[in-house]
Amino acid sequence: MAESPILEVTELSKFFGGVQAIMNVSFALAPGQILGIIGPNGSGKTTLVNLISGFVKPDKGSVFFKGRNITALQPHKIANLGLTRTFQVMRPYHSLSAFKNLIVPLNSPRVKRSSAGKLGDIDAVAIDILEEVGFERDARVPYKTAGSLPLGYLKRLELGRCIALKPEVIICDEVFSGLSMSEITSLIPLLERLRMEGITLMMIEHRLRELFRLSDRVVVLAFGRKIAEGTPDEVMNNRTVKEAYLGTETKV
Amino acid sequence: MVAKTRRKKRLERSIKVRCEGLYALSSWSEIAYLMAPRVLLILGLLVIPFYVDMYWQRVLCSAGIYALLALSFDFLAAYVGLVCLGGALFIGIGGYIAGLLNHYFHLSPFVTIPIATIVGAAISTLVLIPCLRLRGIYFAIVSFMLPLFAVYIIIALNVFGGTEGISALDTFPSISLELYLILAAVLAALFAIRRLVNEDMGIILRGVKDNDQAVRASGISITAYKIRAVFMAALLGCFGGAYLGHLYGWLGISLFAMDFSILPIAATVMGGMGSLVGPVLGAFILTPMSEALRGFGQLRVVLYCLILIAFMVYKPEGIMNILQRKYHQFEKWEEV
Amino acid sequence: MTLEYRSDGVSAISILHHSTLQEPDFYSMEILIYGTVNSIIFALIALGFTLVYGVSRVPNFAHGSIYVLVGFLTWSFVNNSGFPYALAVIFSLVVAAILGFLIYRIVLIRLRGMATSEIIASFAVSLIILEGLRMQGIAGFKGFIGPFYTLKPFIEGKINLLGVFVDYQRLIIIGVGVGMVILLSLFTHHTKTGLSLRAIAQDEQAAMMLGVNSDRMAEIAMSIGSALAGLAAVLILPLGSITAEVGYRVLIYALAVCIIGGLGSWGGAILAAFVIGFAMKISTALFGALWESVVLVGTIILILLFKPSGLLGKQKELEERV
Amino acid sequence: MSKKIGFTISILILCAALISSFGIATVHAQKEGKPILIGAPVPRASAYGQNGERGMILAAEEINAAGGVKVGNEMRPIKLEIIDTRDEEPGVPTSEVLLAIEKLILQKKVDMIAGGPCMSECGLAALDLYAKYKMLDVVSIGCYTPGWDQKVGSDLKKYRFSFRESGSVKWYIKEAVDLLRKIKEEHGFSKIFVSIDDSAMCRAAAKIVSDLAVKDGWKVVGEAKHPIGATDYSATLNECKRAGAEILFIWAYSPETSILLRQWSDMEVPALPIGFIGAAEDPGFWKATDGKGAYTIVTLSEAGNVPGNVTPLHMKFYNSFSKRWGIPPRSTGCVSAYEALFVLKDAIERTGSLDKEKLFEALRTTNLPAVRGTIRFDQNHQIIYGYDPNTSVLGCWVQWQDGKRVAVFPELAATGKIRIPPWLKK
Repeated sequence: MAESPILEVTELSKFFGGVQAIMNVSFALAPGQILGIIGPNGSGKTTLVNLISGFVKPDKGSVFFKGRNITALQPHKIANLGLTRTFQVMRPYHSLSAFKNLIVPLNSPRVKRSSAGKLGDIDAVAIDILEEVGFERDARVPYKTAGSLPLGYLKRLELGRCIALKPEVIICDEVFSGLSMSEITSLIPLLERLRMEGITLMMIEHRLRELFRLSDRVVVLAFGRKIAEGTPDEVMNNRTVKEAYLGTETKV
Repeated sequence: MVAKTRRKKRLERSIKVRCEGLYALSSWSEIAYLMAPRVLLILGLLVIPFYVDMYWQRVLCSAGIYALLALSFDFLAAYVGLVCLGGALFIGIGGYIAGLLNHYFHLSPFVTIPIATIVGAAISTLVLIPCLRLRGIYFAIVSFMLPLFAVYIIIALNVFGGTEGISALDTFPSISLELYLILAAVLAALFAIRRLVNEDMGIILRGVKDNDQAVRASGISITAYKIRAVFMAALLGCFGGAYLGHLYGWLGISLFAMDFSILPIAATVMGGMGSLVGPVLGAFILTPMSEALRGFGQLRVVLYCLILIAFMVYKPEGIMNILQRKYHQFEKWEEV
Repeated sequence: MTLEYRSDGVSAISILHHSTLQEPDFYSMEILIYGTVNSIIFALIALGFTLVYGVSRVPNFAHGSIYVLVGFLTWSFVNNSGFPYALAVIFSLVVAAILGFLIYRIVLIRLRGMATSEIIASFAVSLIILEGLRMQGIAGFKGFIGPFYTLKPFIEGKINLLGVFVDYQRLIIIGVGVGMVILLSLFTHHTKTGLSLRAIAQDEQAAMMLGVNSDRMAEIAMSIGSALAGLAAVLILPLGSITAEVGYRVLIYALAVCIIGGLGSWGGAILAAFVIGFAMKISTALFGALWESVVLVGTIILILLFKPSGLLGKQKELEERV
Repeated sequence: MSKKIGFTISILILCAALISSFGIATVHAQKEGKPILIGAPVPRASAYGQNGERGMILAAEEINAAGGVKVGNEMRPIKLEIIDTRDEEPGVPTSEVLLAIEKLILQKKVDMIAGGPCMSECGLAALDLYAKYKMLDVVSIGCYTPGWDQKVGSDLKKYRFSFRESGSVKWYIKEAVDLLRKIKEEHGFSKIFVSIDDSAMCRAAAKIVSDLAVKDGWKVVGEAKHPIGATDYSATLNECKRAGAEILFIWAYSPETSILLRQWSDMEVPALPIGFIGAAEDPGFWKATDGKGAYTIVTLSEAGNVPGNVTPLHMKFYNSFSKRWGIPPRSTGCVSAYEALFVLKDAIERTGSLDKEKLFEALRTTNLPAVRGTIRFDQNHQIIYGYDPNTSVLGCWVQWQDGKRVAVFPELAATGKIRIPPWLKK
């Protein structure tokens, strides 16, 4: 943890019409780490993702990415810096075929800059990436219309969309939700490989068991506040966390 | 209950479709099969003028303008997700620029139309940029009001000829020129837009329509792309406006008339949303039909709207999509 | 005698500047009173539209045409069929409610969820009604030509209110307008139908699971909304005359109010009615009436620039889908 | 099941309601023969368009009943080709109006055109169309803009086929000023209050009138502008009362002006309302205001719309129009459109052919006694208005007296004296 954090959130707060969605949340993310974020329903997890990725502007606090304050930046600017996210609700570009879905990120300034215009056949690149995230090329899955794909593939497509951007940080908003056990087990190697490739992951999850297996550190949110942070073991044994999950009144 | 023992089955025709938009062609007959509708359309548009009298040729000129507007409406609505009810804005801005250049600087229509097309599209885009943040029917309603706004301002300031407009602008030297100019423009625009929506840019725009948040998370500025899309749609409309101004040699506040916003939408609904060819066909059907109904006076608008509603309710996919299906698939009865 | 006719703007502008001379007190009083009246007129016009949109998400572009149709029917019942005024009004409102029901039942029900199609179809209905009324040769009615299709005010005469003359019809409008808002809020908070309407407006899925029939509610909303448009018509039309153009104008006003207030928000609509009512009255006083419409549309654009979902539009920042 | 019944019942009620108020549209029959085709573009949904249509149909029927038009040695009937231009309706572009005219020229192959369009924007644009197709036309409804004869005058060769047989605002303004002078002399009034629709056209025109009135010794004591759709005029009227105006000069075409006049009567404002008031032209005005519109003075633009004796043809026209259509001539357009066909007939008979180059020469030298006076055109092809029925045609200012429109100006056309409301008498 000696390295300077790649992503740092300081005292982030957001109100929605008087309701505290996020209150004074701070944490940091070291390069190459997997950070898990857990919390009961309505604890503000998705709001936190929206705040970091720039879709919602915070009322207070700042987000630093590689030392740069990105709080006021537009989402696409943030994505171009190398911080991207998945969405909890899967809405692919349903009228397009799966690989055409990747044409969008492949046209972003970030990709164009890094490939210096030598991307070659952009469709082939898209299909390669899809194969990487588990679309069977032989079965012609990449050519299928995105609207007709089952959920498992949609989650992969969503990850593929992020990977196409060659990001440094991916925030995964509940990638496991709605998937069967076998689908989850097949997804985990992919996430581990991403970490091997040096991509930092921040995972918002409900599936605690898988998350604890994957993450290096875990942050726990309840009622918009951070109530615990630490290694999976530390968090699992934290009394406040247990209370929050069991629904007892938290005293903060 | 004989009917229940069989059902209609729909099958793709012999050409194997590997995936959306990619065909494996193996023979001339297959190429011909694919090319036939396109060639038919082009030839049809180019040949029809020979068989009608001059009045109907002029009607075709108007139909061409509506076709351009319908195309621009369909492009924005079906591929970018911007339902722009303000086609009259494009016509008005294009027409005014061309007309004013012609009136004050005596430039020939062949100079004013290109200038008006490009400058007009730029101005229309600038006007619409603040509205791009709006979504769904907010955008629709505000774009519906913008042409009215333009009229109010022209009347209030009493500029550009005020309520009387400016007439005696230069017109085109011959009917065949004006006719083929607009037909060529319609065909060019049609094929350009069809091509565009399958290029990377078109795919990104369709992405914006389906899920703009994901596009933003992919590092692409949706505003920048929407601006480009609006500019392109405005190009078509402004060309139509500039052309219209010179077609009748006049400019006036009625260039912002509601008909220019409504009729193209009707054409799109009738022709088939999202098919691009459909709206063009729709415009070439509806405009002459509207002319043929002229004898009915007010009843014409009523009939017109009834047809429109009937299409929306009973054939919402529109003519073109039905034709396309009939052409590419065949139906047969199947015993159950 | 030489005459120079100038159609340019110079003369027009020059009139503006040595315009009406009135004491400031009187002037501001007039703005206050007539601004209020105008605002309530706007609110009445928009109430039906916002009710329908709020409940069923149907942008009812036939709103203005129903307004004119009710005015015309009332006129026709009084002058052609010889009904007493009150009966004519009631009968027209019933027809309006049925018409609203039918528009939904026959046309809109098949287009649910497709906002564009709903707009186009209801606008087509609007054109059918308005342009149909414009036709000539209808018994006792020669098309909307001339100023002769007017409704009588309920009570003739006027009173002096703090130095400003206000006729009774306008006072009635204020009374009924305020009354309507109160009635509607009572209706939606204390009756079963009203509560169902609100439930649908807030969360369609959940309400449907609880057994609220969304189509039935939309039908009811369209009926009430159309009757409200009709009520606004019989209240407001005695101040002017019945022409087809009024239909288009009323639609534009209703849209303007609802857009500024936030579509589907009743409080927003009322607030917006006051914003527009006063903005227009003040701009008329300051720059002349020609600028009224410019101010109207300008206000819309300005407000939407800063609040894309209207003053009190209830849309989440991220899921702003209308 | 009950749902279905409810549905059916409601449809039935709706139908009943609509049928109770609607009747059946009328259709005009036309005479066949080997006709001269005259195109008649009219905006059917507007009052002026209807006026023109009625005038022209009446004229065509009269001409045909008398045997038709003598072209050389043969008698040919007139056939009207009426087309709806839809100008004066909102949302209709001028190009659509022009297309309707093109339909007449290109498809119906009419020999000449008489009638609209009424809107100035369309009328001006149509000039170029007529020049392009070398089509003879006589504008005879609306289109009062002074821009019209200016434009024709600017290029007489190009626009030589266009004539305007309806009036020009220029003349109507002069009439208004002369009428004001007459009232000033007769009643010793000197203060005038101006109330107008707030439209560019009304403002510009009213400005000219008040400027000219000031030169004549009038004192403009106040001005008020009303937005289109304004429905309360009490503030204006109060101010008018306070300022001590004796004339309330109005230039307004919005139908709501009838409310202004009703309020004027209710408040007994001591000023005589006079001017260009679209609402007060129609015979139905008296009923619409419950008689409160009495004393209002308004122009009907052309002699012949009310009984009088300007020319021998005057009463003949008035009676046959009233008989043919069941109502008296409404306002502008009835007479001029009626006369337009006679002007064309006269020119054709003098030329003896339908050759346009000859016809337009003949039209320029028209000197035809008609309903309004004697029809002559000036060098810009504009009909000459004046006060002498032997050299020009006459306008028509009427005052509402006892439910009738009584001609009060010009002197020669007058059939009654101007009455002053009792509350204005000194």
